[in-house]
Amino acid sequence: MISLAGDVGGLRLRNPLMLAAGILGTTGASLARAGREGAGAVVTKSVGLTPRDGHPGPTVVRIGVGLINAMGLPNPSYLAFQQEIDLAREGGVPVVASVFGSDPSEFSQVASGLVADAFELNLSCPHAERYGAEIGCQPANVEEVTRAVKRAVGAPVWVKLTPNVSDIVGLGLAAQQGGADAVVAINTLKAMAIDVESGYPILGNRFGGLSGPAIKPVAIRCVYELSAALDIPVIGVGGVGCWQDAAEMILAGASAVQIGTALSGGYQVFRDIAAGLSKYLVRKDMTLEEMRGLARRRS
Amino acid sequence: MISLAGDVGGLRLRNPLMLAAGILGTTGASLARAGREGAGAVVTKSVGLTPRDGHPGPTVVRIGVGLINAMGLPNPSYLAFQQEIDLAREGGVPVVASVFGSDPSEFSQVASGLVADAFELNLSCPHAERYGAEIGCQPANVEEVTRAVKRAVGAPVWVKLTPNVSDIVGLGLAAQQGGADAVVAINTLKAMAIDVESGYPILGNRFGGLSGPAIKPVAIRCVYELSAALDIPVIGVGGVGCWQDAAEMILAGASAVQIGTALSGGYQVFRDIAAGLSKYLVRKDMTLEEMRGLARRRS
Amino acid sequence: MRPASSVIREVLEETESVRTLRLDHSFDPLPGQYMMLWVRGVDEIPMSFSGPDLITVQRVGPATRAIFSLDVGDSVGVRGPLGTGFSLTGRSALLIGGGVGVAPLAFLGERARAVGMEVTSLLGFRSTSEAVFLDRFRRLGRVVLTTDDGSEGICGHTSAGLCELDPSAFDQIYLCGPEVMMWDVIRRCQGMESRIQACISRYIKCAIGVCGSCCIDPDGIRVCVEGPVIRADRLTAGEFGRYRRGPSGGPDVCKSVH
Amino acid sequence: MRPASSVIREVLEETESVRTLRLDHSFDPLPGQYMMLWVRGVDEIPMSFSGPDLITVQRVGPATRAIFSLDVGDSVGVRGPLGTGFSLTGRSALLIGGGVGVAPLAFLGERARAVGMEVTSLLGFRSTSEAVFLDRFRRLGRVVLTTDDGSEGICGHTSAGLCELDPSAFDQIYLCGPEVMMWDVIRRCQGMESRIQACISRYIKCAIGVCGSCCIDPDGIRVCVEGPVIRADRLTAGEFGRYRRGPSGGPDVCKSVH
Ligand SMILES: Cc1cc2nc3c(=O)[nH]c(=O)nc-3n(C[C@H](O)[C@H](O)[C@H](O)COP(=O)(O)OP(=O)(O)OC[C@H]3O[C@@H](n4cnc5c(N)ncnc54)[C@H](O)[C@@H]3O)c2cc1C
Ligand SMILES: Cc1cc2nc3c(=O)[nH]c(=O)nc-3n(C[C@H](O)[C@H](O)[C@H](O)COP(=O)(O)OP(=O)(O)OC[C@H]3O[C@@H](n4cnc5c(N)ncnc54)[C@H](O)[C@@H]3O)c2cc1C
Ligand SMILES: Cc1cc2nc3c(=O)[nH]c(=O)nc-3n(C[C@H](O)[C@H](O)[C@H](O)COP(=O)(O)O)c2cc1C
Ligand SMILES: Cc1cc2nc3c(=O)[nH]c(=O)nc-3n(C[C@H](O)[C@H](O)[C@H](O)COP(=O)(O)O)c2cc1C
Ligand code: FES
Ligand code: FES
Repeated sequence: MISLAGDVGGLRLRNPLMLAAGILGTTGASLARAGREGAGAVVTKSVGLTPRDGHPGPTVVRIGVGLINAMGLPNPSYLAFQQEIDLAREGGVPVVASVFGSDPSEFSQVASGLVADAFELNLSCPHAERYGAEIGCQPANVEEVTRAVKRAVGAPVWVKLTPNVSDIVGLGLAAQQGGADAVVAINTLKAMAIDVESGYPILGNRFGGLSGPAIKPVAIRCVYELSAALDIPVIGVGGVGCWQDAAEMILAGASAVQIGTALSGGYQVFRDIAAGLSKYLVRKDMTLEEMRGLARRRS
Repeated sequence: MISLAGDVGGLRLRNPLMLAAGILGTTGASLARAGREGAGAVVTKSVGLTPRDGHPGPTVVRIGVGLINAMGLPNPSYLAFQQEIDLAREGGVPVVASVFGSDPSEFSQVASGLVADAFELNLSCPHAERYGAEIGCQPANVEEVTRAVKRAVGAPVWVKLTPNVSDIVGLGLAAQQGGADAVVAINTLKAMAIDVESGYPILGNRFGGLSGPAIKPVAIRCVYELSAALDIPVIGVGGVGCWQDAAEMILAGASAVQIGTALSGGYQVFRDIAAGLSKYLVRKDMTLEEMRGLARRRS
Repeated sequence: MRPASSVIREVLEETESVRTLRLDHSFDPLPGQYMMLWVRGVDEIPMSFSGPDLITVQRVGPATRAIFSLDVGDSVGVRGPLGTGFSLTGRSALLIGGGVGVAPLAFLGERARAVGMEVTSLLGFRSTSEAVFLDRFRRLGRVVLTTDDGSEGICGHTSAGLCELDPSAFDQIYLCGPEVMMWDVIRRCQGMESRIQACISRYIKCAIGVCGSCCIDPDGIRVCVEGPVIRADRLTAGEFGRYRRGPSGGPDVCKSVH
Repeated sequence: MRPASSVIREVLEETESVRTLRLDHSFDPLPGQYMMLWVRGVDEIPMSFSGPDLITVQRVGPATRAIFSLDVGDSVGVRGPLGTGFSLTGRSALLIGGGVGVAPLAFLGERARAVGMEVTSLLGFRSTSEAVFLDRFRRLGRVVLTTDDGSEGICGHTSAGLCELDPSAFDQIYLCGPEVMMWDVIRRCQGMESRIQACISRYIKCAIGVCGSCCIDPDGIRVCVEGPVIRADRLTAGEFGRYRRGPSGGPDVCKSVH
């Protein structure tokens, strides 16, 4: 089998497939399991300064084209979370801590309070007041938060961007300017579902984030735009469920690919996609490096 | 059968279901057909100052969750288009002229050069340089264009908004401020698809707009947010293909619903949805008016 | 998929704080499977099936209180059936349940009888006034009853009833109830873990195996889709019986049985 | 769905400006159906099937020129089969084709023979050097040939060959070729419109019936999905033969036949 290993955003990965933030990332055991079942790296659930129970249910609605979720950033606080990261390491792959906060100092406090292989800054969750996309839709905030965390920690810092803006490239450039080692695109699209029988918005929080197949075309576009404009690596996420999806991301310019919603089909998605990508590279007689961003050179 | 008739954005409609802009809207005959086959109103293809052939093909990619298109605003110019509008009238329902331009004066020139029952300003197409969303993502532009067209024409003016922004409500408020009689939400999401075998972006224009089931949760969210904030009616569009989808839009606050991508299943979508909505209202013992925006009162 | 809307057809008072609701369609569940029940405007919570169209609810907090305010003709949102069910194997079954946890076991026992299995039940309640479904269990076979307050049957926790029975004589043991009770039984039945199926409870949010809320140590089993019924030999080496995670994901220690 | 990738297995030179490509899989099309052929980096254009795995391309502009630069082993993107095919009815068929429009008719004629129909062909070309598929047609039955320059067969437009035949003697007439030719034939066969099927050409962009580019007056028929094969009685009262729309949607007058 051809090698899928490579360096991405300051980490050495055995393959470019990662567990996305907030997916089976609450416990060290479930994170370690993703590593054992073939992921190249795992990202934790986003953690913050103080414990949060999250939004009331329903927190996830499955619709034909994906999921809408409003978990509401439940987490036991960073203080209680180090033990999960330590356990997650037993999966044998790098563990990336996803962190959130309401301002640069909160972000820095959380990140510097944790030991992890890298940090992913959640500046993009579309359904939590004062957090995520509420700050992350302004390039100035993105740059400031990134710079603050870069100063506070030694590990690589990735910035996860929101697609709910007119210019995601502006956010990516701000992250790069702030010193980010990579950007991650995209978080979910702000969305909603209503129960026709009762008239109620289905999610306890009314608004949520759309993920899964529905958002892949938006994610591909964002990855393509970002990788054309940035010098730092772009990690693609959004709607990847099979090797063709991952290939599309890499052709668009992604250095690695995260997988979220597709985990509802089971952990074997990592092995299946890795096998599919390997076969494709062999058939095309190409390396992963040559494949990356090919779509930009083809247009 | 319960009545679905009502006044929407300055027009009297026999039912709240319209053919969306750019869908079978190139010829008077196809527009008239939509009227004859059950639409409550029809919106034309967007027309501009000078003829445009549109982007090279592929112009439309069908993906599992919808379509991605980059037609590139092909149109024979407004001068050649009046005859189509006149023919379209033979469908027996109001004909709304969708117009585009690169600045307020271009918009006004095109609109005042046409006779139609209402105008829809395309400030939202995501894949034509200098047009659509490129100007429509700034509230100030939206307000200015709306005001200019309002001054130039006697008919009602609707403004079609782009969802590719962090705050669609700001755009809606700008349209209202500019004198719009209604807003239409949403146009397509900026998106892309790549051919895995060759590495080429599939669309001739590389970037295009995502429509169909994939975007309905985003459209519902936008309609909900807009109808909560605006005094003028909100016309919902995005992913409606069955009566439940239309019901979700109306529950979210839509005064009328436009249908685009679902026409690929045939014109009977209008009659099917109208029948489904009527039955629903009878079963729930509700009027269309009572149904509208129910989700806001339920949360 | 989206929650379906289901109308309540019947409300049965079991005890002061437990009610059974009959819904307007059968979900064709396996005993042990659950549904996510959406009380609109309040919350969505997991509920085991106590029959093809039945759920049995104990009032403990906001969502279950809201369920108690519903009446015949009201509707709820339902997703299900979800998760794994009990699997019926062998010729003799011992059902061990505590409190409202006996609900899925009554359903299971009826299915076991229907396929000709012998059914014995060991049921524990705080007091006789809190006992539910005794008649359903008695119709199935022998019932050993315990109450914490001694108001009926053996006085003590459920496991106190084990002395009346020889667990090793049964082909399969089915557990549902408070975690400390199940833990206690599993410990007392050492060596039989591979013949014990436990229906366990964890904080279930997404119910489709993505959010991570329900995962248990040490293997990261997703209780919502790989459970709630889990063989006891997968439960002995980790968090089960020791701690469980609340809504934030942080662990709380399980109250010990004594 | 997305365009599939198909490899060119064979390239056959028919004339100086017409080539037939054999693709690496059969699309199981009906004669008359078409595919959208994506020449990557250039354009996507409609092409009729001239066989289960064949298309026959005339070089006229950028996209077709790009096709001519492709070789065996190169690949193209394909969507199809699309649209309606010819329907085979009756016992005798008259095929009337002009130029590269004869391509789908050769495929149709072969299918007609295979089900035992009698096949007669009236084929028109500008000159003998531009004639294609004569051998395929001759294998099917009688062939009447016309050339504009008189280099072979009857000198004149295709319809000049009608005097050699009695169109009313055929159960069904199948047309494909330049619009003015088809219009001319339909006019000369007045009263027989319901027995004539014409494979017509309009500007096809989306090919799935949403963009409106291909719609024809007066009924708004979507040629891409309700055509390209349309019965002649639906073609006599509107734009067909009079004007057609270009890529902008604006009408251009059809060049008259003389
Ligand atoms: C698979 C499964 C099957 C269940 N079957 C039944 C049943 O048949 N009958 C019954 O009465 N109860 C059942 N429960 C427990 C029931 O879900 C909780 O009692 C209910 O969620 C409490 O909600 P509340 O708002 O009333 O109380 P809260 O005050 O919100 O919670 C009280 C306690 O209930 C538990 N709980 C709350 N929310 C959840 C949740 N989303 N997931 C899991 N536990 C939660 C926690 O332990 C919490 O401390 C089951 C739980 C699970 C996991
Ligand atoms: C249903 C159908 C079946 C066809 N089958 C064949 C065939 O079997 N063999 C063959 O050689 N040609 C066929 N054509 C015509 C072929 O599609 C055009 O020749 C081709 O699109 C020209 O593209 P170009 O870039 O080479 O030329 P251009 O210079 O772009 O166009 C030359 C002319 O081709 C036509 N054309 C261009 N683009 C399109 C389009 N998207 N849709 C329709 N017409 C277009 C127009 O009349 C235009 O004036 C068919 C057309 C249709 C509609
Ligand atoms: C249930 C759920 C929870 C999520 N939680 C987080 C989170 O805590 N932090 C974060 O940055 N992204 C979170 N996401 C977003 C995902 O990491 C990912 O960006 C998004 O789902 C798109 O990828 P997918 O289509 O593969 O799921 C969550 C997504 C889902 C579905
Ligand atoms: C092929 C195609 C062409 C379109 N052309 C236009 C257009 O010219 N002007 C416009 O405002 N919107 C245009 N749209 C957007 C639709 O009007 C509509 O906003 C969008 O497709 C979402 O609705 P749907 O999901 O029902 O298709 C077009 C959409 C498609 C698919
Ligand atoms: S409840 Fe979400 S993974 Fe189990
Ligand atoms: S080509 Fe688009 S409708 Fe026919």
